[in-house]
Amino acid sequence: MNAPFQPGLDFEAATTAAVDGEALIIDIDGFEGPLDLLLALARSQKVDLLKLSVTRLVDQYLAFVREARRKRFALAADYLVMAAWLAFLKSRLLLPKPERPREDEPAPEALAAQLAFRIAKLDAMRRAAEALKARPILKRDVFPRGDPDAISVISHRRPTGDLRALMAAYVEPRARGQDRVYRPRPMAAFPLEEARAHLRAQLPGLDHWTALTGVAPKQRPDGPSRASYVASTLSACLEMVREGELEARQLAPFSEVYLRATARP
Amino acid sequence: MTGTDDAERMVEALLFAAAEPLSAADLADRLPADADIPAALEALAVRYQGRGVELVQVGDRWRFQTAPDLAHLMTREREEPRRLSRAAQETLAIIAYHQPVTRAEIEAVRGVQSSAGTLDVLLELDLVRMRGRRRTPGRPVTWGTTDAFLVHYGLASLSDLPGVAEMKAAGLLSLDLPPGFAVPDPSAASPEEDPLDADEAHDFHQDFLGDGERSD
Amino acid sequence: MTGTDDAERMVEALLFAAAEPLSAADLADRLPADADIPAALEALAVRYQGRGVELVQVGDRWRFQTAPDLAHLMTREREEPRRLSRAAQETLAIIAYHQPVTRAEIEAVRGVQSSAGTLDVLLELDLVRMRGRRRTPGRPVTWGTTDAFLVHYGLASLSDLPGVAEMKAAGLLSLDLPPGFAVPDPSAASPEEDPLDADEAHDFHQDFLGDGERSD
Repeated sequence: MNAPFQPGLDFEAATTAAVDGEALIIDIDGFEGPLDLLLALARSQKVDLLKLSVTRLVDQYLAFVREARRKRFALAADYLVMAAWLAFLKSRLLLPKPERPREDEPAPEALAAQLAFRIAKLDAMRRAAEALKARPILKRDVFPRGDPDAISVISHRRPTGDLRALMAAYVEPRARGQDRVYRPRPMAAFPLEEARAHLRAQLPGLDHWTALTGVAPKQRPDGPSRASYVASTLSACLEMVREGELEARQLAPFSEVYLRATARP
Repeated sequence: MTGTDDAERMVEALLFAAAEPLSAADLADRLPADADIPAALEALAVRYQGRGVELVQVGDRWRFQTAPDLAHLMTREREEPRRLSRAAQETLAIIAYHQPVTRAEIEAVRGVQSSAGTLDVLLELDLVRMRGRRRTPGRPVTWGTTDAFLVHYGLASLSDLPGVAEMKAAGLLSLDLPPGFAVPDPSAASPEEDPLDADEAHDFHQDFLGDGERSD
Repeated sequence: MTGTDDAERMVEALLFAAAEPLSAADLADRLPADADIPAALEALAVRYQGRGVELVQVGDRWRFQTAPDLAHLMTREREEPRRLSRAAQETLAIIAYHQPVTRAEIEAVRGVQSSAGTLDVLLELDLVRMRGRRRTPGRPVTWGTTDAFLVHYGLASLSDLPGVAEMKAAGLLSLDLPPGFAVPDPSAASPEEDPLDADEAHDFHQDFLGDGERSD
């Protein structure tokens, strides 16, 4: 658009201008299209928009367009299309009704009612938007809990499986049992002789109290269990205590056993 | 046996603690089976009436919120809300009161073509969603509001939209019929609409945001 | 003039909406100058006494929190299905039918040594328990199923475990069964067993889980 006639004029002001005595000295920029302009003009009639005087509205619109063009506003095409249509509608409303209405043309009264309806609808939606904006809006007017409690999630692991699976799991190994022999793997043990030899080899280093578990050999993969190493070492140690080569002590039941080489005179 | 007072305390604690509104079903999940949840909600609503914190229903969910007249105190809690443009406000109102509604119908009511960004903004704010496709030539996508819309405006249901009953009585909510015709209820299922495929809804959403101002 | 009731409502709303506990000074910052904040806090504390939500003082600050006796409501339980391994499944079935049964006996039926973890898993899931000690040399621990086992498989009692007839009906037993194949009745009393000491059961359990896959 060219230089605005009234710079900074917003829509509300434009409406007021239209309402105030149909002055029509209005910046076209204030309107969002012909329907918007029609609504502003219709509001100036101050009647129920569904009972609008459409002929009067048409006059107001055409006057607006004439004025705008006189002021050399470049009018968008849709304003002119609407003007032409309204002029046509007005002429049909004013002409005497033909005796037999033409079937391919809707009655002008129906067209007028539809126009009034569209204007009233836009008006209703404008008001609805305002009413929504005026509602107590979350985090603008009303506020939720600022510090919600964390919900802690407790996870349960629930086994899957049904009774049939349980029966099948029972039958399977029982049926397998027919053609195989169960031989538990014999426990590998740390031989006592080796334990004694190991302990005797350690003897020169045992001049301080040393924990039995530290003295027992480290477990090797595929070898005897750690418990067996400790147990055999303990047996060897007891023999050597009896022979006077070692001292052993334990401060409480199940606590660590400590060994020390007997001090030689 | 869970007494009404016990149930009321439990509902009070859960709603107070929750970050989001809870439905009666959410509450039922956590309360003993014999708790009378509607009675507890009713009793709580009465108890908190006129207090600084109130119990309100939004959608089919319940939440505590501060009383609207105390908004001025909450200066520090306030998030600078994204201001909707006038076009977006109107578009949102038209969708809310006419759903399911097509883009062409929205434009017909407003009398102007919508700019591409308007629906994008509403979509991005999760205020509107695609509901389905109209069973008319071209099968245009129809739009409706979301639960977040109800939560945002503190509405219990679409029938609580301001002035909806009067507009309906005046025939103003029909989309193309002259006044005086029966108007469908926006909260009722609309028969002449096909649901979107799950994929379709997703793709469309992506595409739609794609042309617009996707924020990434 | 700000009445006590007004001040109480304001404090209530502020404490509800605040992200952190507020001190009396914080409240004074936001309330009208003539508001009696200590009185308002006092009145609120009384009002919420015994409710589902309570006003508590933490340090010199105040906050609402859910009543301690309702803390259990603030948890959400989630069940994750867990598939039993084939070994665990078989071990469980053997324990179910042969209880009370020792580990060596389980291994004899399965024909393989059990890995240490198998019984751990069943113990952790509360499907099996230690029942007692067999009166044989070494007094080995005997195993049996738990009430949770019955609940999980929908059994009223051990005598409801399906027997040979049901296994045949389910098509699980082939025709060339060994002669003398029988399924023991686990509900029969087994006399040659000593009970575990209460302490022993506990300690053993601890130890047992200790070597296994304690999940921490």
